[in-house]
Amino acid sequence: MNLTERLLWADISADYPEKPDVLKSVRLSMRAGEILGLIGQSGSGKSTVALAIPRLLELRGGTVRGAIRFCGRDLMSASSGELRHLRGNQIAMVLQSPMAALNPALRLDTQLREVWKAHRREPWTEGRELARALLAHMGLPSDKAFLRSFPRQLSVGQAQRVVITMAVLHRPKLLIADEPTSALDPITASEIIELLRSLNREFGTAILYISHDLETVANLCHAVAVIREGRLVEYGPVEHEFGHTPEPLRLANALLQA
Amino acid sequence: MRSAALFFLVALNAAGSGPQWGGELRFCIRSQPRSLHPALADSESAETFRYLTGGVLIRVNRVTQEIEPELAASWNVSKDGRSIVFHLRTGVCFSDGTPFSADDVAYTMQVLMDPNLHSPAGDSFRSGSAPIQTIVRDKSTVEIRFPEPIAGALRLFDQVAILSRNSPLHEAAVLGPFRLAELKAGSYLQLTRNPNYWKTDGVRRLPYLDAVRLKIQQNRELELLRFERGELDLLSGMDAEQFARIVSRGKAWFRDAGPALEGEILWFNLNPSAPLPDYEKRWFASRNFRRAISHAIRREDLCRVIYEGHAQAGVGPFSAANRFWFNQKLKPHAFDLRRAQELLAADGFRKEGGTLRDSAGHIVEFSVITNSGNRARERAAAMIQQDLAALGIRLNVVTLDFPALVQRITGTFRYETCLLGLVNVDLDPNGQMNVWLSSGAHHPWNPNQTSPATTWEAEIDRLMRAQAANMDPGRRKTLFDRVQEIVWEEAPVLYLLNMNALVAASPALHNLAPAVLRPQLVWNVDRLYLEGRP
Amino acid sequence: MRKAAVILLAAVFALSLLADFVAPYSYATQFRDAPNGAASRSHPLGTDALGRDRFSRLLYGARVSLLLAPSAALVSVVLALVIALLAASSGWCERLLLAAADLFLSLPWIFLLLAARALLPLNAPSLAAALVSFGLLGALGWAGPSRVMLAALKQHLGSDFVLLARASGCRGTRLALVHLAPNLIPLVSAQFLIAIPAYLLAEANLGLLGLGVPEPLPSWGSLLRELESVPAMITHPWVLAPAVILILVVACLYWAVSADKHNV
Amino acid sequence: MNAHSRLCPRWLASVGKRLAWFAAVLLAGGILGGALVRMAPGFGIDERVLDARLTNNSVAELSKVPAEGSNLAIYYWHYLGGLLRGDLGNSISLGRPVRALLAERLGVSLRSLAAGLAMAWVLAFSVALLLEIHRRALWDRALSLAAGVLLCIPAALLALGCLQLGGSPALALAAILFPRFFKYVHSLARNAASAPHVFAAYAFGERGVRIAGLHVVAPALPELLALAGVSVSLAVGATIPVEALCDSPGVGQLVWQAALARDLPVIVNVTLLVTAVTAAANLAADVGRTLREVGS
Repeated sequence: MNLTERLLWADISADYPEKPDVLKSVRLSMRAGEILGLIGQSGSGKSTVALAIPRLLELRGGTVRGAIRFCGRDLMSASSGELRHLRGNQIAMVLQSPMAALNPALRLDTQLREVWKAHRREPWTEGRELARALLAHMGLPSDKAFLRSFPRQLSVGQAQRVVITMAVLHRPKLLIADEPTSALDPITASEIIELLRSLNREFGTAILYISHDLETVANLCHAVAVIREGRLVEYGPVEHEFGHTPEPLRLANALLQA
Repeated sequence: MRSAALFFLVALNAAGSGPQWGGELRFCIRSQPRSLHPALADSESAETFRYLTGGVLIRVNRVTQEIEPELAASWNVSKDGRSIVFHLRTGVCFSDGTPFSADDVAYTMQVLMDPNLHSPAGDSFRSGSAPIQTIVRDKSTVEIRFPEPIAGALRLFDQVAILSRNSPLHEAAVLGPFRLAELKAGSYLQLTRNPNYWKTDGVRRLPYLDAVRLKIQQNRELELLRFERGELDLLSGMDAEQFARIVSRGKAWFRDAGPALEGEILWFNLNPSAPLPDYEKRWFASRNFRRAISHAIRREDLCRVIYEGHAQAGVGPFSAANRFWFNQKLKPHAFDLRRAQELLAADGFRKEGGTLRDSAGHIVEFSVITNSGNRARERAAAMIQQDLAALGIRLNVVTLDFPALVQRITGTFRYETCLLGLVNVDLDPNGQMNVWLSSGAHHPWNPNQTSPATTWEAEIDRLMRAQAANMDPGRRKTLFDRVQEIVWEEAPVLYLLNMNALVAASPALHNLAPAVLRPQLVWNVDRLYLEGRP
Repeated sequence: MRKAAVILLAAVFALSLLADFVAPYSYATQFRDAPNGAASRSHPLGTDALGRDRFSRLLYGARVSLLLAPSAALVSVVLALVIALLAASSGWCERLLLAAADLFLSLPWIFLLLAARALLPLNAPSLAAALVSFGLLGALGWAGPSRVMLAALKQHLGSDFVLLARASGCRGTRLALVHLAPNLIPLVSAQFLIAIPAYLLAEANLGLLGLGVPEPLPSWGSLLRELESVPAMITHPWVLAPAVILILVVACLYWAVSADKHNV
Repeated sequence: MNAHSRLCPRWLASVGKRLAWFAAVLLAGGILGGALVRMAPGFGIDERVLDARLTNNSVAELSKVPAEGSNLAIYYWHYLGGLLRGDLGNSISLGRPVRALLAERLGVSLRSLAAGLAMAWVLAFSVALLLEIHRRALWDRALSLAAGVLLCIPAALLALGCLQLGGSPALALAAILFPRFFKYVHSLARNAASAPHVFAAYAFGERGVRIAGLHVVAPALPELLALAGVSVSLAVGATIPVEALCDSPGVGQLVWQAALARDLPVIVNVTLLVTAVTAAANLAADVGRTLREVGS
């Protein structure tokens, strides 16, 4: 197999101080522009995978073992400075609860500026234009008043769009979306899914989509991985998974009994 | 002159070439003087300040304890002891240049005797009801007339700093070696040389030192620390622990100058109106009981354990430091447990199962109050507690803060016995009239009596009045010796010990002649000099 | 770690209780031939300025301190609880409590302590005198815990289970006894436990200022007065023993309490 | 935005009410402080009566209870009248205007207070923040332990220790205050830093220092305001014993001496001052809390 064409190749084991072996050699591989769905029950280790890839797990007190290669670079041996440059720039994340992910004390403008300043030397005026365009693309108002508002003045759906805007501001190669719709009502959720699909289509962003919602995964993803108690139990393209057998049922089975 | 001879000797003792001019002497005083007015000096720190800045007519030499001329070149005391004529030095000026004359002495006496001022120095002149007269004979002669003869009045002028009648600076114009330059509240008093000080070393005007800085420092530990760091030049009134530390370091000059006038005493509350049970009053009223307590106290242990030997067992109101007035025939009450038990048995006390009971069966238990915060005193109380336990007496130690203690001993009389320090400013027994007369406010065990409660107090009253009216020192000594004997015999106050004057100084300081009288190290401040410090 | 703390506390407590058997001498016996003695076989921690055995004094002192601090803590917590309950009963009372708490933190209470001591009979046993002043100290310490308890009470009063109780027609006193009291117990006990080391420290501070337990009765605070001179510390390191024990015990108490809080 | 405009008048009303309470507490503080001094044993006693040189007349004169103490209510009424004119009365034991005494010493106290507070704050703050940025478990434990041990040392002992090391009262204050601040700031920083938005900021690759400033400190500002208020009153309370122990010529030492001399006017003034600071600190804490509630 040619490793260079891979965007991400990982073999991850992870531990928490009081809970060792949360992940037991979970192997994932993603191509550029691919959407991979990661499915599992609560507590199966899905979120740990999401945190382990950009090496953020250490911030939550965990440790990662194994190998993570991203665009040919070894993330396990990368310095903290290199990792910082990667995060938000090449690998971005969208977290579960959009309200909590925004700083309650800062205006949206400031928060977007901070994300811009993290990786660019250009003045924020330039970044602001880009951000406004993106906000408009997300279906949000992009006027000054909106930028001057505080997170508490947004709805949850708006907040998630802002978070996604922040995540794609630097056109990352990989977007890790950890249950981005679980806090949303069904209508908003489907809007967000559409948004992710359009990002994938227009910017070629690869997405690691983590969820326990089978239908969405089947709908959105090119490939799917199923994780249970820290082990990978199923892994393959969606065509394969859903092509031959009565689709969602088989997957659900895999989830429940494996 | 005798003083000059003494200074000459001291100067010979000092190493090195000759005295150096200039430099700043630094030492600590305990508190900021309540008032800098010389007539109102009421604490050791205020008196030190007055000593350094004030000019006096006569000075009691702190080493020889003799009277020496200062601003008064000579004087005559009339035969009847009612008048003193001072012949003043001429050509002397106050620090601001105002000339000094007999008018200033008259003015000083007038201020001092102001009945509303309540000056301690002024009060010690007050013997009768009639006022003191000051008569200016001419510019350099002044006569002081007393309504009735008071022996030892001359010595009192050692505490009278002369004020200027005419100077616009009022009491800030001084005649002493230094004048106040700056006062930083709670922090220090900065003194600089008085440019017009009248004494010379033969050529130049004294003092040798340019300045004195009096740091206000209550904490003795800090004072010691500063001394060790070289921020201070001298220490006096140290306790034994601090002295041992200085000695062990071996870097500073130090001396145990021998027993000072200060001492520790314990007295019984003999006030008949005190709110105490009658049987307790009967114990304290019994001479046998008081003497028994005294004989049960191991004074030697107190001196050895608490003061590491730098103290002497107490005998009476004056220690041996007071060369003239101390009664040489008296010895401290000896530790003698058997004698104590006999004395108690004579009064019907008996020991039952380790506790002493009086003839009516009351358990003998009483308290001693003392001020909190004085470690040596608290230790002494604890030691006496153990000593009395040998007689079966239970002594409770109660420490109170000072105002509460004073209230009990002067106002409410709600105490049984009291352990306190004794400070003597004056060497003459006349300074203690208020202590020994039964009508005195300072009669410790039973103040302000309308008529003497006991025959021995009546006898003390008679003796004290007789010695005060007599002008013959030898006769006065005989009378006061008898007072000391009565107090020794009756033991209303137990004299426990007298502390030694422990002093230390920087090796750079010369001409030191430590005295046991205050101010112990700086009494000859105009002759002190510092070597090798500009 | 927590176990170690508890074991140490238990050991100190047991030793202080058994002081009569463990201590080689009485706390007041003066060996006047050996004042300021070095540590030796007969005096494991040396002797103090009066020749009293420091080890024995440390043991008896522990007993005094470990009696005084919890009694003061108990007084303060009980008082705080009563005041907090009163304050929770009406808004007016609550404002009064908060104002009083502000006041209590700034008044010169030292005078009250002095007055209390002056009112005691002169021949009152020294332990009784100390108990009275520490009881008073505890009574003055209600303000802090009371604020905490009031906050918790208000939270409980606004909670669903109280609403439910009210909805089922529960009366005020019943509400307080049946529904609120059990919820307050862990809080009150935590406040009590946290107050003990605080009063141990208060006793030490008072002792260092010379306002503590009267002589010759030892307490940790009065033993600390030996530390007023540094050279003693350098040449006689064993004078540090009371300070070390005090700090250890306070640390263990804090440790045990904070670990306890985590468990709750 | 809407919420703000509705809050304003209510805010004003509550501020007015609070100020009224503040004044009432202050007045009560003065009279209670005065009553405590008046009741204390030894009130009206002048130590000078022990001077054996004084005549019976002088002793009797000095033993009179000072006019201030004869009727506390009247004294207090006159005092309040004087206070409005800026006259703080005269010290009994020092015989000088309290205003002059305070003016002489306030500078020293404020300097040590400010220096001690600043030292404690800066140290507590920077240590807590550095621990949050670097997250080394060992360091965390070591520093928490050190601060914990400091917390277990009696304050008077700390002051004595600083004194022996030749330290200033400021150093002693810092040593007393630091562990208390650190404990609070550390847990505050811990909570603030574990907030999801901080995590998100890390995920966006923002720099550690900027995260600390904008995402950790900024949201905690109301709490820090509350802590600042409490810390000032804590520091003021600690200054009196520290200055008394360190023999520093500040207000604390003055109060200590005044307490020993039962100096009613000095004590009443300082009680008022301390009450004002304490009440203001609690007010600040309340405002901080309100801000946080409005904020979230």
